[in-house]
Amino acid sequence: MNAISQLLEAALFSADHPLTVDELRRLLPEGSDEELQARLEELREHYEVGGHGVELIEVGDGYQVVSRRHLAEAIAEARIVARPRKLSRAALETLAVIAYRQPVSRAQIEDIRGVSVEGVLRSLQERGVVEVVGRADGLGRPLLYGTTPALLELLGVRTLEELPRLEELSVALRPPTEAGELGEP
Amino acid sequence: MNAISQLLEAALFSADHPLTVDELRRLLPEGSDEELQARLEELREHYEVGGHGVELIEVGDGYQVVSRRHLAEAIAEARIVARPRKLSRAALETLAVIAYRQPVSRAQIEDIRGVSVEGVLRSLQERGVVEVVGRADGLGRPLLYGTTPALLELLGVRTLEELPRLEELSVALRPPTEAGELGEP
Amino acid sequence: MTATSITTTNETPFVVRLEAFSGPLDLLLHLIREQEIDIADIPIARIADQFLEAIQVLELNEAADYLEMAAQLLRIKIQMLLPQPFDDEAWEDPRAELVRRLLEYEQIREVADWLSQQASEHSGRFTRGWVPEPPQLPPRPIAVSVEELLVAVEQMVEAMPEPMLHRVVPRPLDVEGATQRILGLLETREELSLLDAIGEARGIVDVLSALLALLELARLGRIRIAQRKAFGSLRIKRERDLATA
Repeated sequence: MNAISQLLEAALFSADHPLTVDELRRLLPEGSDEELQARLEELREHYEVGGHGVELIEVGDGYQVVSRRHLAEAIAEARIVARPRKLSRAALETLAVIAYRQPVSRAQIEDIRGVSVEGVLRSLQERGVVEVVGRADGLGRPLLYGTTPALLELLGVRTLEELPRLEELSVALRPPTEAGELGEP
Repeated sequence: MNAISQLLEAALFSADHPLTVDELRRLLPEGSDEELQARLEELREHYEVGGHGVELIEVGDGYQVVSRRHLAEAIAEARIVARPRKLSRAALETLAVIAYRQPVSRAQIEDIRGVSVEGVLRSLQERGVVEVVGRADGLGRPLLYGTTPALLELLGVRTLEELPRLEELSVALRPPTEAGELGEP
Repeated sequence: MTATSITTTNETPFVVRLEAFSGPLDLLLHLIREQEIDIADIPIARIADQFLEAIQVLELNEAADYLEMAAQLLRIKIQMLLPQPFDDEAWEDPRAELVRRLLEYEQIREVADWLSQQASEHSGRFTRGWVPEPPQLPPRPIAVSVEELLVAVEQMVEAMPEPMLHRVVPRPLDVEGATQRILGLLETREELSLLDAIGEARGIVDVLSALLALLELARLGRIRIAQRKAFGSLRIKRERDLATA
């Protein structure tokens, strides 16, 4: 491993979040972006070919070293790391509405889900995957909610565009009115 | 790397503390202690020989994979270890009082918030969003606090006047209480 | 909540466990899909009855959302019974809005399944568990937005207490307390700044107590106070650490 890959690896092992290209660039002020990309690729391959227990992945707009999925069970069983708590059905549905409709008010979410979402919205905010992104015009100026980069990290995706496109959903029947359709995430 | 070293690497990577021999043993219930030691040695050597940016070290009575010390400085300088942190509820409320009431003394903030704000105030100062802007007349000449230009930058506004006026907030509909009323920014 | 047995027209009744549903739309969709009903032509009278049957076991506090849906179903049922105008073109199906909501909700349900699957797969990739404390750096940057500030204002005003008188209570120096606190901090941390040593309370009494405690501890050889460069900040370390470092 050359000195730059070494530094990149050390940094990825010292950070509690995916490192963005901006952050990584600060590590090698003299290196070009091409060099950075090449070194990251080298590190990724090294983990791959060497049969390491960790891998380099892209999450959100950053790079992150994570342990390999097939080892999770043994590690969790040895009580070394606990798997994160699963989101409830209500939380997942609320997240889905926000992801496809953001920015969206609480009343709009409740309209689509048919239930009150006050509690679940708060817990999604506490978990950091949803945040207030603004206020609507109009009566009462209700708060508008959107998803955060932490959601990308929760899902292990690079952008919300990796969420299923509505054409791909098995609910093939189209709502009778245009207004009912969900926007793209 | 063989399957056991792989598992050890993943566990050492994801654990939030050095792993003791007892904990590592739980990972390979069928392996002997000799095997465990041999695999740890293999992992240590792998990092060493492969010129990795990380190393396997013994800390207290445990094992840990950490970035190599000589790289730590470059990583610290690149300021990538910690990500921006959200303010706590207490900090936000204190900041809000200061933004709308400045210049304001600690006692005044505490009157409004109903709790001691000493620690919160200090951390807001450390983060550079609040500063001492003067001293009040009167008993003890208490310090007066105000917001800094750095806060405006964080909020993405040019002047405090760009903050929404309190009448625009739904709270403005409430009857003001004597001491509790917030002033305009 | 317990299970309800739902009566269907011609087949065997089936059992519905309400806690398995995330809301009235979920329950409704379940009734429709379970009986393989064409969503474009919902037999509203039958579905409304089954819906009411299913929610009989609901407790009052969780019933509101379900009752609202029940009322809507009954309203549609009545509208369906009204004579249709001769001009068929102009007739608007009273079920249209419900169908639209159901389909929209069904999409959401499918996305929720996908999210659940994806999150579950990714949860097997553990991220780095231990990261070093950033050494001697300015405090972390913070992220704050106008919206957050506004929400804070509102929450605060809601919880605003009655005005209180500010009291000043003179306190004696507490060197012993400060000593214990500083030693306690050094149990868990390698190094302290002067501010750390003084602690949260910053009254003149607290500062004096902390300073006297530091001087006494240094004199006893239990800590070392160092300054890396002129006018730099003071660093406080345990003497034992220095010996082994």
